[in-house]
Amino acid sequence: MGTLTLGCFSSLVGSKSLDFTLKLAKAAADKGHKVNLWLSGNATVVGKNHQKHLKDYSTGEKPVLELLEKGVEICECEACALARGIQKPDAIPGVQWNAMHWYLAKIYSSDRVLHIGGE
Amino acid sequence: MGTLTLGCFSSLVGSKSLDFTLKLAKAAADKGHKVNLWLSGNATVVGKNHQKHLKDYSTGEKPVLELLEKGVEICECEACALARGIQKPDAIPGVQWNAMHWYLAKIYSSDRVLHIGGE
Amino acid sequence: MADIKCAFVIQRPPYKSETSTLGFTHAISYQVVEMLLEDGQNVIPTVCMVGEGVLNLIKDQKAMENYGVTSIESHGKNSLLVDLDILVCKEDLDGFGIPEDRLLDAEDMGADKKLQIVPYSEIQKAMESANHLLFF
Amino acid sequence: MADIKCAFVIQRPPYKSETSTLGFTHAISYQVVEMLLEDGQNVIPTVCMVGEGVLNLIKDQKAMENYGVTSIESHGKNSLLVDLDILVCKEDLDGFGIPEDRLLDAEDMGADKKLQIVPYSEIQKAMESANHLLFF
Amino acid sequence: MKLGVFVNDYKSTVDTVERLKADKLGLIFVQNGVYHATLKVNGKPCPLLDKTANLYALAEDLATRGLTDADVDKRVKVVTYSDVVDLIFNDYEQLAWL
Amino acid sequence: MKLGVFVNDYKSTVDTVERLKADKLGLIFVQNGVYHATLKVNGKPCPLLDKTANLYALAEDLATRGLTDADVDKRVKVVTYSDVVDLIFNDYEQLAWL
Repeated sequence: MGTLTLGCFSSLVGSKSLDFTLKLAKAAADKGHKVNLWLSGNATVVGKNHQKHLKDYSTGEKPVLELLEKGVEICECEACALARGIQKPDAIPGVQWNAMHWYLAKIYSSDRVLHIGGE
Repeated sequence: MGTLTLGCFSSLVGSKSLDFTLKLAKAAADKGHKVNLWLSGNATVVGKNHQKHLKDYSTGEKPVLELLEKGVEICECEACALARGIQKPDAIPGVQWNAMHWYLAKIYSSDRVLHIGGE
Repeated sequence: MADIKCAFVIQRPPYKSETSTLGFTHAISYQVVEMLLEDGQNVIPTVCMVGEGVLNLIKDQKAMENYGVTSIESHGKNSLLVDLDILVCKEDLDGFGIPEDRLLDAEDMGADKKLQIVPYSEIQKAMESANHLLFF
Repeated sequence: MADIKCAFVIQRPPYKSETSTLGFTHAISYQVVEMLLEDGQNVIPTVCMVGEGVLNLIKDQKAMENYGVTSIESHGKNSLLVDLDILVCKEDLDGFGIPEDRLLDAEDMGADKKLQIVPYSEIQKAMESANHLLFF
Repeated sequence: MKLGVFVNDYKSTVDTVERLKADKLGLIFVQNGVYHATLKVNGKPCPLLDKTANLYALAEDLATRGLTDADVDKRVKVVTYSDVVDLIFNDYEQLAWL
Repeated sequence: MKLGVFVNDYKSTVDTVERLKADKLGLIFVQNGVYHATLKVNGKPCPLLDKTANLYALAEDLATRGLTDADVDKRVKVVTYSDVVDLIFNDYEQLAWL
């Protein structure tokens, strides 16, 4: 079993890159791999609580809670979240808030890194 | 003097399309034109209160308040906001919430329409 | 007062950004715009599919099954159901090798409207006759 | 334990999305990563600018004046100041006709490092010798 | 039609702009669209500049990218936001963002 | 290097992929990248398919777009998320998202 670190910058709604990231994280965790997930840029919206799941829109809250239960470590960029008006009390419990070096530190001990950059 | 209706889907941070929209709205209002602004998709984040203005990031709250003061009508797509975890109490006071027909109704009586679509 | 005509030009592929979905949903909302207008006033969108935008119309999209979201196909079908004109660029379909029988229709929903596959010159005309253009 | 090398490949133009800024800021954070690692462990990014990514390096960017945000130039300068290697693809600069004297440096901040303009083959080598690739 | 097109990106928009026709066509280069007005690729200016005589580039977006008036192709007029508002109301009836 | 490239978009990624070299190169078509594996443009399959023999397309992203296995170029293997995890750990050491 290996360690996979995923980074994602893509926004929650519209782009399916964040959906891809969450699904890949789940598939890897289900196979017994250790998974770390770094959310930066527009992706930080996925860590917000109270997302209303309307049929026209992707939602992140449910899959994020599932991943946390499977032991996936999830951290979002604090500055990116604050800049979008998301504050600590809005965060999904269990999602870490930290700066970018968290991501690099996870990369250090990873077998594989998939960085899903900008749009 | 004419009426300009602007629609924007672009996200607040990163893309400068929303900055462009807000600046153009201001320039038109400053010249005495009537301006309407419709925010949909990722642009709805601009209508959220408590945006922290960090130097690395665009911010929408201040220019939105300025536009409201100049009499610009601003409305955001309710469904798009809810899907992003933004709820009514999070809205900047004075920003309307409505559905897409608000935009079409404003278009009806506009001399010019500039629709700034997806990324 | 006369109708105001708008050309909604959808030019981007599906599911990469939200824009094609929003193109259809904004067009469909013409149905209720009268709530905010005076008697006799109306806004009439014509939807034009060009470039990679034609890829939005391929039928049997399994977006709900795979991503839990309404497919763009459904939005296209709903657009036909509310009697919107949807013009599809023939040259772009041909370029991608997409035959007409791969495209959505809304017969199962009882829609009378069908997609209208037309040369680009017809789409140009629709844009010229519109009061406003909205590119998605 | 050995250093882990990462190639940060910045390939998109500035100010259209956040991605080039985030590329630089993520690279710069290598400076403090030791806080979260054991003694002797480190992560060393090499920043590679290719394609439209080279446009991020043009100097005298007035982003703060016009948009109230830190310029990407500043992030590039800060990257030099913290001794990151920034490799710039010569073929892409030449293709766009951008001479070296139009590019940023961080001499005014006292940086020793300069941009390293290299053929694409050198960037390929940097990618090959990296443990991980991150495309921005 | 009198069509003002806001060209806001560099690579992806050329195809659509190429096939637009209008009695009066204006191209307003904003955001990364300003590279069309400034960069020569392998020595050649952008073919979009041959499409019409009505070419504009937004000053703020040039400056933000470290570009100066000297970089701008001579056929393109550098404009402010205020100028853009006047173009919108006085010169073009339909507008497109591409 | 053993490089797995996730090609996630249709138009914009070809240039960068074209010049990547690797001892072992895999192209994994996801999201709108799956059009590279399925569409012929003016009758010609995408040139990226000539770049390596290791070609994969994500089943869910094909189905989401109304595409079937019959649409996929014969050189491309249709894979699940679970297969992608195995490709990542067993076949490629470095990964890129383009």
